[in-house]
Amino acid sequence: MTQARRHDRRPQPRRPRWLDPRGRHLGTWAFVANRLTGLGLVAYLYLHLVILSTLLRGPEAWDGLVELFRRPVFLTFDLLLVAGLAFHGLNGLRVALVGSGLLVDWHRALLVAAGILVGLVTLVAAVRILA
Amino acid sequence: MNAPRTVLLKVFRSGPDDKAPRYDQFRLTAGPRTTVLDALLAVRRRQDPSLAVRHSCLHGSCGTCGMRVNGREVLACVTRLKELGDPVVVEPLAGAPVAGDLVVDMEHVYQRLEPVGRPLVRASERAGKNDGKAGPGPVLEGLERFEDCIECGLCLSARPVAGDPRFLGPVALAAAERVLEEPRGADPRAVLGLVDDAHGAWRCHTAFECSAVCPARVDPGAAIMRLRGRLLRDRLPRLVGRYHREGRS
Amino acid sequence: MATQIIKEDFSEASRWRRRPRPTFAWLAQVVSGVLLLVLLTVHMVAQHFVVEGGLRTYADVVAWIRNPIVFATEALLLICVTWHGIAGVHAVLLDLGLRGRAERIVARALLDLAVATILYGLWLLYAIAFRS
Amino acid sequence: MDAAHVIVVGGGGTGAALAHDLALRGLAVTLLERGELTSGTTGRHHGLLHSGARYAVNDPESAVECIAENRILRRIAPGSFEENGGLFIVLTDEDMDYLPRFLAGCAACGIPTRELTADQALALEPGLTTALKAAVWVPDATMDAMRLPLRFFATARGNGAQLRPFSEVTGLLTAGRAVTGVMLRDRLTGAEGELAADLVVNATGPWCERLAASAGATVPVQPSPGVLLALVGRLCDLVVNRLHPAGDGDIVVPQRRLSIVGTSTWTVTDPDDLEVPDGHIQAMYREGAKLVPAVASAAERAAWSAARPLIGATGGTGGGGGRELSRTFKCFDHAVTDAVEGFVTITGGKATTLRAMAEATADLVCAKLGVEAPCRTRDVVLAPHTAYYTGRAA
Repeated sequence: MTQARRHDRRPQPRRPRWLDPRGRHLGTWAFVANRLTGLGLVAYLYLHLVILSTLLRGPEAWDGLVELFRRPVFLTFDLLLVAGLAFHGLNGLRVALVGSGLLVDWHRALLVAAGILVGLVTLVAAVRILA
Repeated sequence: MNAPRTVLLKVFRSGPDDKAPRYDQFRLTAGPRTTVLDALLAVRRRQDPSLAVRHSCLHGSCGTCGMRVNGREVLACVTRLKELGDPVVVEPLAGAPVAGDLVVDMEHVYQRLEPVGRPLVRASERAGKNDGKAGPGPVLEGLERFEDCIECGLCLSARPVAGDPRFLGPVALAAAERVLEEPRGADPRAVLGLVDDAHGAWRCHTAFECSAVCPARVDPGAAIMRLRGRLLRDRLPRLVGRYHREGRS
Repeated sequence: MATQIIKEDFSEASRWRRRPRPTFAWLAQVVSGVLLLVLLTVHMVAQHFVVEGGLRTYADVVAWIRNPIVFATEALLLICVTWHGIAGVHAVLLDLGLRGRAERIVARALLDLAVATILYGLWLLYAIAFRS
Repeated sequence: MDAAHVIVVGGGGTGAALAHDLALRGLAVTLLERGELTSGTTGRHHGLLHSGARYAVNDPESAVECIAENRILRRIAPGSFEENGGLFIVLTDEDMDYLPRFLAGCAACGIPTRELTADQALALEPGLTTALKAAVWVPDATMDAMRLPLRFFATARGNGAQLRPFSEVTGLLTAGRAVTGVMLRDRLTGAEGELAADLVVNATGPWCERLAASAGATVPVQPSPGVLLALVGRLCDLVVNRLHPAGDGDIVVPQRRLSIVGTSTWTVTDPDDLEVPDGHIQAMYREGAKLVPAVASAAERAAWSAARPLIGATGGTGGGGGRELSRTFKCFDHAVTDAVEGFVTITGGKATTLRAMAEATADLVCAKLGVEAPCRTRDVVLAPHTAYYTGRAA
């Protein structure tokens, strides 16, 4: 269309829309959190493989690492990991259901339920890990 | 709180000679009923006649004045300034080429809609023919029906996947769901094939942002989910054997 | 000349060609995700929560892994998590606007990475269980 | 020899139908609109496809046009109408006294009607007030104020017309007392330019007086705004009119999931400077609720003003209502009225009669340019409105 042909080199809005956090709803935040935890967990997968590889270097190397990992800073990291796993897993379950056309009209309630469950799991893990 | 107040508008500008987008600031007095569109038209009349804005019906029915106000996709004609903070930042919709200032090219909306095919309005809002002789059929149920879509493109701007133009997008997917629900002569197989695509129904991130911004309450997000359910019910039997009997599709 | 953003061809014929059974790709992600939910819960409980101090000593780890059920479960977990994670990373990269040749290269690289990860992981499992 | 070039100024319903008509007749057409298409009066109307019954008693000329165009538009724009029908309802004894004249008027204009008792009307339209005494069914319908004209635009473009929204006419090019083209400014690029034409048509609705004046011509048109109120929810399924001599707030038009209540009327001099005067919204609520009680408690979606171009005697119609002015349209050949060649104004009319207005104008344009081509717009089925954007014909 004539109008469409006129704006080849117009400056366009700066930010890609999906990186713009203004005015977003709960659903988008859940999506963003799912992405971030997902990427974090992939990173952790490789970290985990690297750590487990020390098992190949014999008992001293491994048992030394185990001592290290019992420090509070690593335990906090463990807790973060559990929370991330719980969120990605439970929100993922919601997305799997809703995204397959099941319980579609309940998507908001399911998100709230997932949030509550994540909180509970994290709480239990906190007691278990830090106590 | 209904007294007129002064509002600062920060308006996205994109002229032919601009190297980068800029934001122009305008101050104006707003009453309790003043909408964002009223304010923009007042700016054009009294402060800067070069400001380009699309508008037509002024009551949220035509879908031309979609824009982002404080980051959020809205129809400017039904968004009152008193509901917003100060300043008010006004930008064009995302995911569409800017033709100038707040005007975006809407061709992409219709390129998406066209292959799906949809009648704009029903012949009648009631089932059955309404010629004044027969009694009325029941009013068709369901508040969220795609016939109410005003093609404003807010959903295409709000979707988390706005970065990728290949995504068929909420508007066309919701239209497809409606066509499958009530084909009215359309070919359901072709529509199913069109939306069963990595950039079709499966590209959606289930964020429901499209539904949240939809000014016509069409709820395209839920429609996409129902569409996926439909695809699964259609495709799953093939996975468990019918596929082999029928041969490759 | 229109800008590229409005030059997509949404007619079905052009979409048919680039369709690697997307419904099944979604199903694979759902199934692997649900499996992960189960396997990871088992993994977390069995490997960490029931263990005194949260981590086994070297000798305990080796003995534990030698249990064929544990070995098989961990191997399945590895495959699921790699598949699920790499597919997720692929989706993120797509959303960043990768197209054409770059998209194909990245898709190929991710597939290679997934295969390499699974092979290394399986070898690691085997090595821990039987070579130490 | 190349086809004669006609510039149509104004991208409302009239300009849309005119561009379509002229393109079908083989003329080179350029349509210029200062904003988005239908951003003036056309896009703001309530979306009623008139049966003509509203004008049958006082303005039979308009009524006959309406029912004829009602039938034609349903034929050439299938799928664009909610074919819901309309009711004129009788509320008072005075309304009842008016009923025989109303029915006689409709019959004289060829508008099909069907008298209903209050019970029959309520069965047909449960949203009605139970206070009604009787009702008359008429073939009203609801349209999309923007998308019906877009179908004319789409078809016109498919037939070679150049459509240029965001192109503002800043003045007319003249040679002596003849108009030879326009000066224009592109509102998106800021570029200024000139465009020559064999004839310029002024289809700017309530703005037509201003453009005509720049050519030294006059048009007896009064911009007469009305307030419309959009309510959330489809409160009735049929168009509900008050059966009485026209007044304020006497119609409720269901439009998808909205209900539009109209309308008031007054007159202004500048159709760009419209406001929603105090009290009009409350009046719409009050009068609308007499027809459809759910109006009273419905949430407001928007209230806005639209300026009709009403034809009347030149000057002197300050204050007061514009309802006495005719709702029919008129085509002015300024060579005859003002000795200005190459310039025609089409104004007045209603959205329902856009095609007839275009036909009359195109007939005049063709006669002036010596083009012999019959009007075909009664029969050519229009492209879908989506084709306006995608550029593909039906």
